[in-house]
Amino acid sequence: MPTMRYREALNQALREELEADENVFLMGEDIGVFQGAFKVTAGLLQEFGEKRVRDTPISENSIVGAGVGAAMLGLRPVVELMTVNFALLALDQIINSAASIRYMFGAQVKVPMVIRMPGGAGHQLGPTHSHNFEAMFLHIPGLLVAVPSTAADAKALLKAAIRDDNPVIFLEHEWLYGQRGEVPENGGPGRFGEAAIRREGSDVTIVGISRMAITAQRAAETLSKEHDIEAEVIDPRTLRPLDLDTIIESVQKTNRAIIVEEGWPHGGVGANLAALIQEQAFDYLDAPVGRVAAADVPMPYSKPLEQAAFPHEEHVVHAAIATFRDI
Amino acid sequence: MPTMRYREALNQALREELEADENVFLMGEDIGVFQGAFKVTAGLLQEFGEKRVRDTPISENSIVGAGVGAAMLGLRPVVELMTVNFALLALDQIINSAASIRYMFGAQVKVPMVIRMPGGAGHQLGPTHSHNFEAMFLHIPGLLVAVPSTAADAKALLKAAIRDDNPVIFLEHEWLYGQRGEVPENGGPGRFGEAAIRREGSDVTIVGISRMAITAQRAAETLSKEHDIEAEVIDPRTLRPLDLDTIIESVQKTNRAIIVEEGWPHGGVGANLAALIQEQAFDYLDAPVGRVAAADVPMPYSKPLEQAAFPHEEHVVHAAIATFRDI
Amino acid sequence: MAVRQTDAPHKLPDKETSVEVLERMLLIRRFEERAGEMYAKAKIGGFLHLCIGEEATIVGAVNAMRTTDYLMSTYREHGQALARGTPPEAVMAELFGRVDGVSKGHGGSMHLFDWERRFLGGYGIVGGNLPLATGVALACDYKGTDDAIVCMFGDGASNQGTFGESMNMAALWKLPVVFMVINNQFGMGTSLERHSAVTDLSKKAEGFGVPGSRCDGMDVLDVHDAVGEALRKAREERQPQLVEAVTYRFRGHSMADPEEYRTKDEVAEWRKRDPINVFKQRLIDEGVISDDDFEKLDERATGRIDEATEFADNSPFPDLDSLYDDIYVYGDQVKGWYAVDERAPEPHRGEDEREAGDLAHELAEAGAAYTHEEYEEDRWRHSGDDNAGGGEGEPAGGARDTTGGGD
Amino acid sequence: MAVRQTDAPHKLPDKETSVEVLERMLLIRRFEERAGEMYAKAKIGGFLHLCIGEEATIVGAVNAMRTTDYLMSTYREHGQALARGTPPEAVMAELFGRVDGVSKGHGGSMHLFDWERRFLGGYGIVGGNLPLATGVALACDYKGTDDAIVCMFGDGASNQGTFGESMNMAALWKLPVVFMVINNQFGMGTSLERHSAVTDLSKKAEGFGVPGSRCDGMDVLDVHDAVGEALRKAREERQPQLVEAVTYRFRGHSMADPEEYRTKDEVAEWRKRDPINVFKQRLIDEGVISDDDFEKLDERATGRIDEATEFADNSPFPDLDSLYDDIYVYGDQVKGWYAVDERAPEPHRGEDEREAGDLAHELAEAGAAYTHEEYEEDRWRHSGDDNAGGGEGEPAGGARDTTGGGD
Ligand SMILES: Cc1ncc(C[n+]2csc(CCOP(=O)(O)OP(=O)(O)O)c2C)c(N)n1
Ligand SMILES: Cc1ncc(C[n+]2csc(CCOP(=O)(O)OP(=O)(O)O)c2C)c(N)n1
Ligand SMILES: [Mg+2]
Ligand SMILES: [Mg+2]
Repeated sequence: MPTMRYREALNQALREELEADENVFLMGEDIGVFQGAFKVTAGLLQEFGEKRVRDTPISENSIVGAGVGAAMLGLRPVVELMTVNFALLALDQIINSAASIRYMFGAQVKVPMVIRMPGGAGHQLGPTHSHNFEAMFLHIPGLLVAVPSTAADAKALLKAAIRDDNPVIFLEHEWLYGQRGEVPENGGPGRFGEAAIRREGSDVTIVGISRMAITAQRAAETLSKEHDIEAEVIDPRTLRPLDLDTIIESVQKTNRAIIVEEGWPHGGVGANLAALIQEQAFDYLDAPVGRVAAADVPMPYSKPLEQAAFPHEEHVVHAAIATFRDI
Repeated sequence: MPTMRYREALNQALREELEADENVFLMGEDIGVFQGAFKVTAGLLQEFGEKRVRDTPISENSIVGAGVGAAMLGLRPVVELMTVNFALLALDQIINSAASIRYMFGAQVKVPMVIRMPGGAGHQLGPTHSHNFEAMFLHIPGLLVAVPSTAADAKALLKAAIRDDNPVIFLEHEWLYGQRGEVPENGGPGRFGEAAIRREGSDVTIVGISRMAITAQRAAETLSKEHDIEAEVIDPRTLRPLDLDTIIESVQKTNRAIIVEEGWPHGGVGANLAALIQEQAFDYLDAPVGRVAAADVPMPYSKPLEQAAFPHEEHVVHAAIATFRDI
Repeated sequence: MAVRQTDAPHKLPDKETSVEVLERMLLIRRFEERAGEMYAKAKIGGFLHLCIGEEATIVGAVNAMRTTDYLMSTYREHGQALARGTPPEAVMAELFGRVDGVSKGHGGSMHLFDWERRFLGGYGIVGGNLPLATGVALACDYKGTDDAIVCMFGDGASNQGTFGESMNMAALWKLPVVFMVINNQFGMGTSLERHSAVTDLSKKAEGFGVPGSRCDGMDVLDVHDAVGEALRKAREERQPQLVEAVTYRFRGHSMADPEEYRTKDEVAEWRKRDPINVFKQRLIDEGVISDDDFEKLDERATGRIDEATEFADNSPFPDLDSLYDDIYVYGDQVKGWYAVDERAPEPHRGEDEREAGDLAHELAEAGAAYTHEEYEEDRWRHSGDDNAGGGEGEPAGGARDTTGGGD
Repeated sequence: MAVRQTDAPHKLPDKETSVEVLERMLLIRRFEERAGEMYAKAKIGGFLHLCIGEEATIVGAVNAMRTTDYLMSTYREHGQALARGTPPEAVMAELFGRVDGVSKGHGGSMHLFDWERRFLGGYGIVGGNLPLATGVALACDYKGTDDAIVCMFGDGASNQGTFGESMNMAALWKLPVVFMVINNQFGMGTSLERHSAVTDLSKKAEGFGVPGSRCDGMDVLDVHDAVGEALRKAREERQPQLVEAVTYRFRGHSMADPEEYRTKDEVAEWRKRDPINVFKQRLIDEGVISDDDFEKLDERATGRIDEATEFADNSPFPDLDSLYDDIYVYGDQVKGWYAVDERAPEPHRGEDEREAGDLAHELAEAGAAYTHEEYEEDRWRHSGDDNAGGGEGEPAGGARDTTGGGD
């Protein structure tokens, strides 16, 4: 299988879908002439022209709204918000238009659009540019939410998102852009609602969200080598729909679980999964479901502070061990 | 003690704080000449004049931003967003300005402002006007979040919010506006982070958020009369800071807990509290922490559908009983 | 400031068209009046924003559109749907929250939608429809059609951020869209000069590359001309336009608005220019119809509304089991709605809740938002299924005078 | 389109002032150049937006302000802080993420703030500072002072919804604010005419009641005059103003922008109008200073930056225990930060994480956002604490040409 970067995989998915369906078009700030702030759209303007790859003014709420309007008429807009941080400006259109329109109008119309957004901490971008809003998006009925962590998933899920008839929030991780992975040639669309078991293990279940799926895998190796603990690592890949079955089956086997995410702890993805796991697998749990999340602070710029403020392998190891505390 | 409506209690708090500190001023759509969409600000323009009670254009993001700017200079703006639904338009200023500015600028400045917002389902306002965003707000470090459910708390906590030096999200419930309660005369400000035990009981802990604290109390009476179950009902009153101690102590006594909220279930307040309770009181729990929340749908307009989509007393009773299922 | 397009009165169209225009305005008027009554009877819930006084603006604009053009409006949009041809039955049923409503009862008064007639909603968020219309125009262009869209919004909405954003995008991309600001002098209780620094709203988008024009929103022919010309420019020259229609809403912002922000005299003054009366009088004066003809037209309109109301009343409420339908389009990713909450103990599900529904009926009505308590009490009194006074059903809030007389 | 205020050159101010102006511009230029170098050495993280080319705009405007006036800017704001008098030490230390930085290392390059000098930030969200400035102006007014605020933002920001919203509010309420759009011809890689339908930005707020004027952003005296007059009107006539300064950024949008969206010729053409060179030459031509004087001034500026850099380098990083400080003002409601997460098992707390920090240094740098990989690789090569190539430290993404030469 060819290997490529996560960024290239996304670029391929966009290219293939642009080729396959002329209703697909891209829209966003600096995705064309500038080739994308993170170069995910590199080359596409040259290849497909301005009609299909549209640079926009800096007007997030109207960009998303215009995407919704175009989708209502049957086009398939793939909107890029330069980073997830700017989604706050577009949240009204995301929730009150994209997510609601189909239901609100009695299913007379659908909104087949994708909103792609890079995010994630670790680049010293400071308090306004380091947000993780997974928890905010998974809260909203009417949306689908993808959080791919590998190049293969990035490509397959983006293709699926573009072909899907529902509005999809597609969360990319800035740090992952440069990571390489195997990507099947001529691969089709992936499937939402199917978690991946990244590593099998019998002692503790670790659910990692987006980049944290990778941190979790590394932690699992350390746990195995240094602590004789075999962790099962699950990457849910999509948060809406969520493949809870796979997570619950794992917990029924391991009797322990921790969730690792990069966002804030209060009301985070971890809280949601912890609530679900204790509901569905209460009798199987030998320890409270643990959570590893960002510090409950706006992300500081200074590097040591920033590093302390989001989870690393060590924290995952620590939290996994903590689930054995009482034994 | 005099009794008054929740709405009047809020009005009193505003009046008293306007009188006490001339840096306090109110700002919002139709709060002046129109007397407020829900009449909370009735009479205040007449009493304090246009400088202190300012009608604004319909520009939510800039209204909140202007409040933050004024607060940075030492004023104490109390901003009303006509309903919480429109907060989506202002979320950038709420998160990236109000919540972040103090930390981001190394504590050189503070943002002593209050953002008041009515919300809640049950008035057939349909998909765009029935949101509950408690979960969204409690997620954000830098904010304080109040959810008063009684007239007395409404008054005391609003006074506290206005005097506090931090940005406060103050969530009022539209249905509660007309409810009466006793309100101490000459009462001072309340305290954030202090839950109220609305009813003592030994069998199950029910935590109710905002209006649902009242629904929970009613459910508790039914549980007692018809099912011989004595529920302890807790109203956290503020979600940030959260008085987890009181909740945990209760659960340590009752060994069972359910959370009742009006918002969506996925990533809701209930998820957050369930995660915390199972973390802090794991060994005390005899059943999974239960959650009663809205249906996972945009709120439909049609009355029977709407009624089915948000929690009522019966659902709380049902969920409380469910925690005894395994016995 | 000039409001009308020309000083001379516009020439009347042919008799058939003239009568049609009058009928359409009458239908809207009678519909709105009936809706107000039904709201007082608690047949309709939520907010109800009537367009009485704005009929010429609506009908003039819609008549200038092609059937293949698209229309978007705000929460004050019953008239727009009716003008576009949506049967009053389907509109009234929606207001009643019934399954035969245009939006299946999911949307209510603020969220009408009729795909077949290219009426694309009904939006509750002030300013929220401008970006959507921009996107629709983009799609019209993308697909190579010569369809265009008319996007209507209020004077108050022109202060929302989406106004500048969408104008700029439309102008930059040369999209076939006519933005139409219905200047009815108020955003809720805030008068134009208290919410907008520039009160000639036709000029408000010039800085964003969208030229504007004004028309007399009380003159259906003036509106027709202005919107027709704007549509031509938008369609043929690919130059988006802003049309301001100067009009007035005769009723409150929504039901039970006490209207303390304006005088009865001001309302009476505007009512002299009632767009239906004025047009009717002209038709009579110019011998197109007789007084008698008018009475018959009016009766027909009322009859139509009677039918619509009966239809709505007989239409069933949506099945409770349908609560989770239509959120998602099922397909490869979503086979059925299987969000995780389905797996939780299911206290919030729709099953056995008819009862709860009835019980909580009171709750739902009691705090009725944006409304006025006196009115509320009134409403409870008039209500067929009166639950007022009973504990929770107590109407919300401290009573106040409704100087404006309800609405 | 006229850019300058007058055709004739503005009269020079007195010698002392002239030299001061030149010095201030030089200080900014040398600071920015050094910051660029320090970024390449990985002393600075995150994004770094240099203002080289815009010094006349900044210094001209700030010099027209009173010390009691307030200033707000964007993420491209080192120059503004320096112009306002913030010591370069404190600015550089902030860029280095050190505890002696103006914002204690919490904010970084995009979020400078100096309360004492009434420089109110530094904002990372495009268009986010306009509402804040409106509120500051409101407070100036509310308190009965005659302070005013200058709020700077870019041409790209004029498309953000807050632009129209804030203009309207400021005009409606007659607030003492000068909105200043620094038109450097691009929003990132999108040129003015590709992002704004109206390219004479001084006209963009007329529809919202804010009159505009233009000035030559390459001429420090022209900017000074324009902003001075705008401030007077805002302060005395309570008529908010929009001032457009037409300028150019000589460097990329942020570090390592490949600048494929413009030609080298275009940049070279604008560089001929380098605001520092032009002003220096005029001072020399008019005999105010000699070539030699200039060399000395330049050396002094460079010396000042040397000191600042050394200071920054010697300043410690914030203590890890301070992570949770300064989020809240402690008082009755918040005694200390005791959010619930403190009670959870504490894997995300700051204690023993120096190591983790170092280990993850690579992670942090590797995907550096908005930057270009070739450049990244370069940066790794130049970096003192080079971790490149080591597994996760691998620079992100597929390599591309950096035609613009990085910057
Ligand atoms: C974003 C937003 N803010 C506030 C409201 C509440 N609201 C509903 S209608 C209205 C007034 C709108 O006035 P205008 O745009 O002139 O339209 P009109 O009602 O006069 O038709 C307001 C403030 C809302 N629905 N959406
Ligand atoms: C709301 C928002 N959208 C997008 C960005 C990403 N971004 C940062 S700077 C920039 C360009 C801004 O251009 P302009 O306003 O002209 O200012 P300049 O950089 O030229 O000084 C963009 C798109 C952002 N920071 N905030
Ligand atoms: Mg209006
Ligand atoms: Mg620019």
